[in-house]
Amino acid sequence: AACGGNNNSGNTGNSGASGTEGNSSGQAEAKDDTPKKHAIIFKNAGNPYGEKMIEGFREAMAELGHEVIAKAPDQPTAEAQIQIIEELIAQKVDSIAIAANDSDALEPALKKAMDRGIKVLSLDSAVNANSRLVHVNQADPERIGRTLIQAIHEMIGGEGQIAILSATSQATNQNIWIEWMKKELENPVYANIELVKVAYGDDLRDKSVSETEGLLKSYPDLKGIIAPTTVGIAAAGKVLTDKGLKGQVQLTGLGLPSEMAEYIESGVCQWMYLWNPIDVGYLAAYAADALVKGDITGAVGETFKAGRLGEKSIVRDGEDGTQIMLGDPFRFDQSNIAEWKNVY
Amino acid sequence: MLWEEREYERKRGIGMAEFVLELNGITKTFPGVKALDNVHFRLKPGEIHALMGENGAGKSTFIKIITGVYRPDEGDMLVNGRKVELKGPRHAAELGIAAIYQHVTCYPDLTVTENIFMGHERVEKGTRRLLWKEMHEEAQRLLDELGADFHSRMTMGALSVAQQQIVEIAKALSANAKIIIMDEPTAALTVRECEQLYAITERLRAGGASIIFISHRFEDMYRLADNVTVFRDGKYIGTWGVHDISNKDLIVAMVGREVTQLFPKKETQIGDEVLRVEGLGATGYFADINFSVRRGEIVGLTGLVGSGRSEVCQAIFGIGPRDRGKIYVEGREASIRRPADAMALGIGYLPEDRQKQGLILNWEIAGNITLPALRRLARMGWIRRKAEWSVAKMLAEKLGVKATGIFDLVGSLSGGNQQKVVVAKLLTSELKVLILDEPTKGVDVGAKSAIYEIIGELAAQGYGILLVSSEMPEVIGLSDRIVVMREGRITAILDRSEATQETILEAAMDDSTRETGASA
Amino acid sequence: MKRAHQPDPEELRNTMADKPMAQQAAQAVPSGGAVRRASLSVHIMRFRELGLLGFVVLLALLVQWRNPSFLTLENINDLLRNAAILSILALGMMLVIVTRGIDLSIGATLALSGMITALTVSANPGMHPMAALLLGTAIGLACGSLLGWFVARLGILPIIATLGMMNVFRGLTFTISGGKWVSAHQMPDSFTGIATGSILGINTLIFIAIVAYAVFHYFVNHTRTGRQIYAVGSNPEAAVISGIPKERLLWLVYAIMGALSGLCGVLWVAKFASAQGDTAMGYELTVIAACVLGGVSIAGGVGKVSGVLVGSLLIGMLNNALPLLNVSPFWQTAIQGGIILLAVLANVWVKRSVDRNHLLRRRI
Amino acid sequence: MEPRVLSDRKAFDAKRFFLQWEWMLLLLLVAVNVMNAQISPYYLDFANLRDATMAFLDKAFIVLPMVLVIILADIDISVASTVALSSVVMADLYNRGVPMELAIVICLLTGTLCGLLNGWLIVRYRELSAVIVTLITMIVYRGIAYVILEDQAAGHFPEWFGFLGWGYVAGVPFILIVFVIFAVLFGLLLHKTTFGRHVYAIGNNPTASRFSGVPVDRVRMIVFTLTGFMAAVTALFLTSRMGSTRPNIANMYELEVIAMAVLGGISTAGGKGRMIGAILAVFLIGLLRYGLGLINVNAQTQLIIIGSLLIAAVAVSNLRRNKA
Ligand SMILES: Nc1ncnc2c1ncn2[C@@H]1O[C@H](COP(=O)(O)OP(=O)(O)OP(=O)(O)O)[C@@H](O)[C@H]1O
Ligand SMILES: Nc1ncnc2c1ncn2[C@@H]1O[C@H](COP(=O)(O)OP(=O)(O)OP(=O)(O)O)[C@@H](O)[C@H]1O
Ligand SMILES: [Mg+2]
Ligand SMILES: [Mg+2]
Repeated sequence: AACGGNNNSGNTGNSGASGTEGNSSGQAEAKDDTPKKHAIIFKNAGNPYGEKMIEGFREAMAELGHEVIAKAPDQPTAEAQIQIIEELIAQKVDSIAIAANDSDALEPALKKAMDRGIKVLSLDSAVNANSRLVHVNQADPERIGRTLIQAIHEMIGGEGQIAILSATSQATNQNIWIEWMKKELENPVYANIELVKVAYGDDLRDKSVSETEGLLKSYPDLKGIIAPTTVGIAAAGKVLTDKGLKGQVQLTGLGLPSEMAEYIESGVCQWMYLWNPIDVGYLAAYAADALVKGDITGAVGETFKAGRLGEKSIVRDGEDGTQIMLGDPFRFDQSNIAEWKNVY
Repeated sequence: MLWEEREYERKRGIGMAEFVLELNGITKTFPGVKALDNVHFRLKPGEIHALMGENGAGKSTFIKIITGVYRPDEGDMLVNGRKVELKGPRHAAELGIAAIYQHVTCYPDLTVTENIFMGHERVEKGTRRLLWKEMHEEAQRLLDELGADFHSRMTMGALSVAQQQIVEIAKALSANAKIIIMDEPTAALTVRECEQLYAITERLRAGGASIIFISHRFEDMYRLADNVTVFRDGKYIGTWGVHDISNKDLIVAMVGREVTQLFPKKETQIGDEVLRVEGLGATGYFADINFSVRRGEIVGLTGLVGSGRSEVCQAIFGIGPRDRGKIYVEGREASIRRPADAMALGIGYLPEDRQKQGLILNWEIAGNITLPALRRLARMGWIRRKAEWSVAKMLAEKLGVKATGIFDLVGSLSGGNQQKVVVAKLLTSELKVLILDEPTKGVDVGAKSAIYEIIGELAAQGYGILLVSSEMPEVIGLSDRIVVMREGRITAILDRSEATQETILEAAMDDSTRETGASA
Repeated sequence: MKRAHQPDPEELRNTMADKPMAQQAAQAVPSGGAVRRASLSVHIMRFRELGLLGFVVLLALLVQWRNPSFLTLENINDLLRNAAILSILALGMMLVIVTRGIDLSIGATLALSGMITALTVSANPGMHPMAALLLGTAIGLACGSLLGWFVARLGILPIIATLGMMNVFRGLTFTISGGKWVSAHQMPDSFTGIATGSILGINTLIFIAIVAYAVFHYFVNHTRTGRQIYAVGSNPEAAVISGIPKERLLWLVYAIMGALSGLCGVLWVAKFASAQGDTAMGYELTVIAACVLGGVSIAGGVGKVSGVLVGSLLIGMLNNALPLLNVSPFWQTAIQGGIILLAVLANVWVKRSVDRNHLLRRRI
Repeated sequence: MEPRVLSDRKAFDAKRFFLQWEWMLLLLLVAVNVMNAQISPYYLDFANLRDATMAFLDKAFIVLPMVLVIILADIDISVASTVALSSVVMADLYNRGVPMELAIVICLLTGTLCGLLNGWLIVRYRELSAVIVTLITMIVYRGIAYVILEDQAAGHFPEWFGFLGWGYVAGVPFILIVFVIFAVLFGLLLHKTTFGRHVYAIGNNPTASRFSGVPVDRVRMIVFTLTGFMAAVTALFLTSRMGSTRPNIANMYELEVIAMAVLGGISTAGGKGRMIGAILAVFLIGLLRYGLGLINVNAQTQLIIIGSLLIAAVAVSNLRRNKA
């Protein structure tokens, strides 16, 4: 009788003992070039951002000549992803790349997969260090957090009230970014900027709209909104447009170019950031291939070739995890939005 | 096409036909039952025609064929001499046929007006907008004409059964029906209301309608009908002038044998008091109720509908509201908060509405009979099927339930047989007091006498019996003592010797009602 | 007497223990006082919505006290704009529930119609907004008719039919969109203008809701078909016996619900300037909650347009007020649930005390 | 009256026997298995099949009492929230230093209490129906879960806790064994005891049941309490499978649970249906999903297939009944 979870530490978040070494056991690591089966799991179906990521994954795998299984549950829950992981284990895939709906809840399932010799990595939205070999990070959370504060600082002229419109109250990525934003705000440069509230739109259109309207009403002097979530920023852009607040309340954050093109072109949102999801998927595919081939094991310092992205190296992620960085977030503004809005 | 039919009739002249309604060779089978077998029926213009027969004889089924609810397997139907093939209830309504069904079919959430006009609403020409004001007024006029004491804007569900019946009649009137069918309209009515109904029926006839009247009460037939047709077991037995056939022969025709004595009052030993209530009251329902029942005694409880008899009984049984007073069982004060308490103390209650309160219609006979006694038929919560079935079989046979076996669905039984099943439920427990609320409502002569016989026998066995009934002869014939209620209070307790129709009615009616209704 | 054959929790109510109060009113007065009685019972019936309305007002004052920007014209406009879609859907749901049904598929229908319309509009930017509205409504109507056919003709229980079709419609939405969203820049201004423009000085969404309420009020109270829908819900067996076309009416009810969902799909997409596969997921429960708050009885036969309006407003208000009150986001759900529970219970308490008063007034 | 002899033999009605809904389900189940085995080479792998049951059995625990609830002609849509609340309470207590054993007991108690509260509200406020009450408590329970854990996840349970969701006993998944035990218990409770008979009676005609001395209120309270308890059992297994918990756990489970019960032939009109049907439906949907997953049918197509199956199955059964 086996059982999952050899988790013995008591703190939350990225903790636990070494998750990498013990798991890359057994499996023959002969560097054969026979086609392999690589799986990618996104958070939920029907999400264009995810579709782009999968597209990038497929593109890279086509270059490498492997088979791709792309999956996504109908709802963005960890429960559904566990079921999908079970299905993939049964199909004896060689690797699983997952954009997680919950950083901890997939641990037993992913460990089971790793016990069966499947290489597990996360991308976009990480699982904890115990349940993966490596994480493919679209951008450095610290850079995202700090950049967004810098951006709003510039937009509002260095002074005034700002608010954050996030996704759900437990969205891992957003929470980390918000932490970094708060850290950045501690810098005396921002003495005149006051973060008045973090609102949660739950990544629902209607809720995000109500929350934005609530912010505008509760803080009539509000100067800027940071929405580090694609649904939230689009909803906020819509509200600001409808209320004719362009120029009075600034907006930035992370958004899809296609969704935000309207507002960037109109100036409601002067600029915003995002990385290229296609590249995230692309990079994850090369990382998966390297893991399966045994070129890398997920330890800090290892390097591998990632197709058109060139040489990539594995770096530390927090206390005990490792990650591969894609690069800095990309800035979208009026100068370049037109060419990107039809891409993703 | 309908218009053409009507037009044709108009040219021929309505009433030219000898019969407004004629049915020949009607056969209707339900899965497992031949409800009607080659029956005939003829209705003359302006006639009141009684249709009689035992429970399950097929009367209601026959009615539903006339009104297009069911389609006959075989047979013809002629309206005003013209053969028609009914396409559905609406078609029948368009031909001027209206029915008041045995089990009142109303819309409890809608107003009285809507109930009356449902299906033939008054609408504005062109806009098709409903003419509420007009309908309310018309409804109120009809209700006033029928002597109703409620308003047309009230919600139907708030009315008593008798009041709902009046609404049904108003509905038939408002549709201007030429053929009106009433399926046991008097079953839920008291003497006064029956009188009213007779008057209404006569008026309908005077207005040119022909009426089919189904009832188990001979009095109804003698008071109203010109002719009587008898069905038995789905077969046509015959049609007679009401005065051309003796009561005895009629009963033979219906039952197939002679029913000897209607009220077999056995001499019983009346013993100690088993049930006594003192100062029983429920705010808004009844007050100051004091009476007692002794072993072997039958105490009649009567009064007009709505006088609160059922409420009193249900309060004793622990299912209705009660906020004052004490109940004693065999001299000891009893605390009864739910039916199970009452049953444990030996009090059983036969509810007045067997379909709603008494039975689970899509269950088998056996399951229904044993439901109140399941605990005792089970070992540590585990049902013992064999024991259960043998009890059910024993009781069903003892009461003469007419069915093929104890696994027949109760819903497929006729009213009288359903009632026997409800009685059987009472006998599964060891009881001392039986409260029977209208035990013979809607039950045919044969079954009625069977139930009377059962009641007499139970009294002889030492049960104390509280018999709620609106039928005078029944109360007088069976009871040792009679308690009369009026508007939530007891107005008289009469001994067998002093009880007559007159004394009871006097106690049951207040001054205003006596004037209109005391002719009975 | 109500539905003798139909097992129904509601039926427990009809036992002697607690009779409808109007009945007690009826018995309270000796014959002759008919008119007086009627007006009394009519008043009691009205009381329901009044009680709820009182609750809404109280809550509004409370919120206003905490945050003065609540009762500003702008906020009220926002509130109504956000509640408009909910309130339109609640109308359709009311009819469905009145016939003893339920429709769990409306969120999916809304998403499907919104997606198809958005795709069409983005392909033909010149399309007139009216045409877009019609297209969405037509798609919803088709979905609703299919459902109605399942329920009315095949006799599939509404909860199953709509649960099944919820999955199907949602799956279709994903399939048709190919996993993509339709975003603001793909929509012409004329289209998003549906939600931002105004007619007669009233925001279009609010205007459409007002029209829907007016039409429904008329339909439900002043047409034969409207009343027959209530008859079918009140007693289906009786409806069949008296020749009311039950099947056709059931079908109609689901078709109306579908059409409204389709309409709301367009409104939704125009309002948020985005069409996604998971649009309005789980929204059906909010709509049902609005109906329930508004006094629509799950047992069928009972439900009023005014009640549904107040119910939707209450929910709309909660959604609008909680962000304004600076309530911790983690407390919002619990508070929302608690207030709904309180509203529903308060309703019961009021009704019970009215009943008790009636009993006390009866002459015995 | 002439004495009458009533048969006390149940005539074997072949037509009725074979028209039972459960046969249809069994047939479908077989069909699904054959189909799955045909199209996926991985399906007929014992270890895979065994593990597949682990993936869908967690919610099946709630289907069992939900059958009773639906037979009562009620419904409980608060179950998923009850799962979340009990799971969150357990995890939070554990992370605050309460021993796991005690936390588990409190988890079960929490669920039971939620169910009890539902039952109490439903019985006490008869004017409200079960739909209304549980619709509201659904929001409230989930809300309390958010209040407790806010945006945190709680977990890091002792190692043995993972056994519940992932362990095997003699090669059989532990969760399957527990499910079978509960299924048998519930089957017996419903079909063999007075309690079960009372449930059917109330579902068919609550008024007549009351008049027959059936403790209607008590039965309803017990059934809702049982539902709460089983939701807590689900919480245990689900939490074990996830290794941690969050307030949004078990999202939308209520609809899946109801769908399974209903596909199992439990009529939402009350009074009808059997435990075995619901159990077959659990496996039918579970294995169908699993099979579709194995051949990598995407989520949207799965939705369409499952939705159509639900409707088609019920439509066919309706047509057959009408013909019979
Ligand atoms: N829908 C039905 N399905 C099966 N059997 C039925 C149905 N309706 C009536 N029956 C059967 O048809 C027969 C005739 O019933 P019907 O109701 O017409 O009798 P009735 O003369 O009206 O009796 P009562 O005086 O009790 O009202 C009975 O045996 C009854 O069981
Ligand atoms: N099935 C019912 N539905 C609605 N109201 C009813 C019903 N039965 C009785 N009532 C009402 O309850 C009141 C008390 O009636 P109750 O039944 O106790 O009188 P009763 O003297 O027993 O008459 P009956 O013998 O007809 O039952 C009546 O005024 C009547 O309006
Ligand atoms: Mg009859
Ligand atoms: Mg009575």
